[in-house]
Amino acid sequence: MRILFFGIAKDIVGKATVEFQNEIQFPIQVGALKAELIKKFPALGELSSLAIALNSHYATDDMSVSAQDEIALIPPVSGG
Amino acid sequence: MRILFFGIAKDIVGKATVEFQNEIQFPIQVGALKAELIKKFPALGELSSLAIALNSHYATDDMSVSAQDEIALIPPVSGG
Amino acid sequence: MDINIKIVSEIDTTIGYHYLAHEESGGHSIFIGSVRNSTQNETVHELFFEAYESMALLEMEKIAKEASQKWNLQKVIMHHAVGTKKVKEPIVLVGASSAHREACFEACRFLIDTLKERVPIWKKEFFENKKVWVTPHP
Amino acid sequence: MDINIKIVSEIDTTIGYHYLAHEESGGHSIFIGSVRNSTQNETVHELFFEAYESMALLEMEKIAKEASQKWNLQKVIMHHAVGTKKVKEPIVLVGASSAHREACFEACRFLIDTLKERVPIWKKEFFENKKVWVTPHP
Repeated sequence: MRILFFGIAKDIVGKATVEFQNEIQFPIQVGALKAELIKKFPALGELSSLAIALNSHYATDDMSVSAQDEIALIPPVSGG
Repeated sequence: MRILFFGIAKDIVGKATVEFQNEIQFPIQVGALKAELIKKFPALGELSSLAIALNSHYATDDMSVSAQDEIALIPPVSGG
Repeated sequence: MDINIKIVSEIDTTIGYHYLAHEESGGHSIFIGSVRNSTQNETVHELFFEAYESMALLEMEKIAKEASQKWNLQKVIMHHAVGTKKVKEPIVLVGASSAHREACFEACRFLIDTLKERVPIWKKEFFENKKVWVTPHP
Repeated sequence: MDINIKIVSEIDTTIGYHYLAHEESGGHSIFIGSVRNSTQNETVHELFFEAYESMALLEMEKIAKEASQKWNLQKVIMHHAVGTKKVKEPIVLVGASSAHREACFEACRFLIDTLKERVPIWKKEFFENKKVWVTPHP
């Protein structure tokens, strides 16, 4: 499955979209997915906040992610 | 001397400008002038507020008005 | 600080940002007041505004200067219309620009609140069967 | 309530009142944010904005609806720019209209405050010798 990265998270990961094949087992809870991503890219863990968007909505840690969902990593926002 | 009237004060007095010749003795204090005008046009006394402008600035009751000053009667404002 | 103050027959609602923009300003707060179709449940057809113009301009200038003493502002705009205004027509436009948004929001609110308290402009409301000068009670 | 939400390459700063006007509205509060020439005493050359567009539009819609539950509003507008923006160029325009001014002022402030907290848009600052993603600390 594909994860979208934006802003500083894109710089940390080095690209806007990463395909995860066998590294992550789906379904997975949002909290566990975040932990996996931080393990893989430790600099993500240093951000003041890190949220996951599930199909364009903020997700809570206990939500379940399937391989068909659109997932995005949301570093601290700074619009406006 | 001439006094300018606006809004509801103009309706009460019946015109926008009134010339006062011998009815009012100058110099006069603002408070006394207001009292004279209310005596002449009692409906002015029923307004929720009544201010005097002396040369386009709000005047306090203890200021002195001479016959050369531009005087305006300011009923409750309602701009905006 | 730059101040732009006018009594006009037609408010141009499009110019607020153009006037307020400044290289040190990140925030611009604009308030526009207009004629609405009712007041206290009565249908309003139109409003008529009369100003003691020389004094209204001076008083708006005092208010703009007071705002610039209270907040760090780059620019202030205050325009008020006179004459007959129909429903949806703009009556007043005020605004302020500042580095951060707190100051411009607070200043903009102060500008319109204080204008309504002090600037010598009077509004007559035209209803179906009557017309009255608005004389707010304190 | 009518809501007008857009992600655009250029903010049109002139349309706020035109969109917000409504026959029941007497008050219209508009906020425009723009690029200023410095941040924390460093000279800023330009900003770059990136959005997660599908989500940003949904999140702005949620914020507009929350505002309409908190206050009695006729219309809400929220436009945000993406791409490169130079000093004095507008970045964001939000606004609300209501019968009386209290509601539109409070709603407008809520719109911009909440947009900055939640809408997935990211800003990169370009200084003389470096460029950094702005990552606000809580």
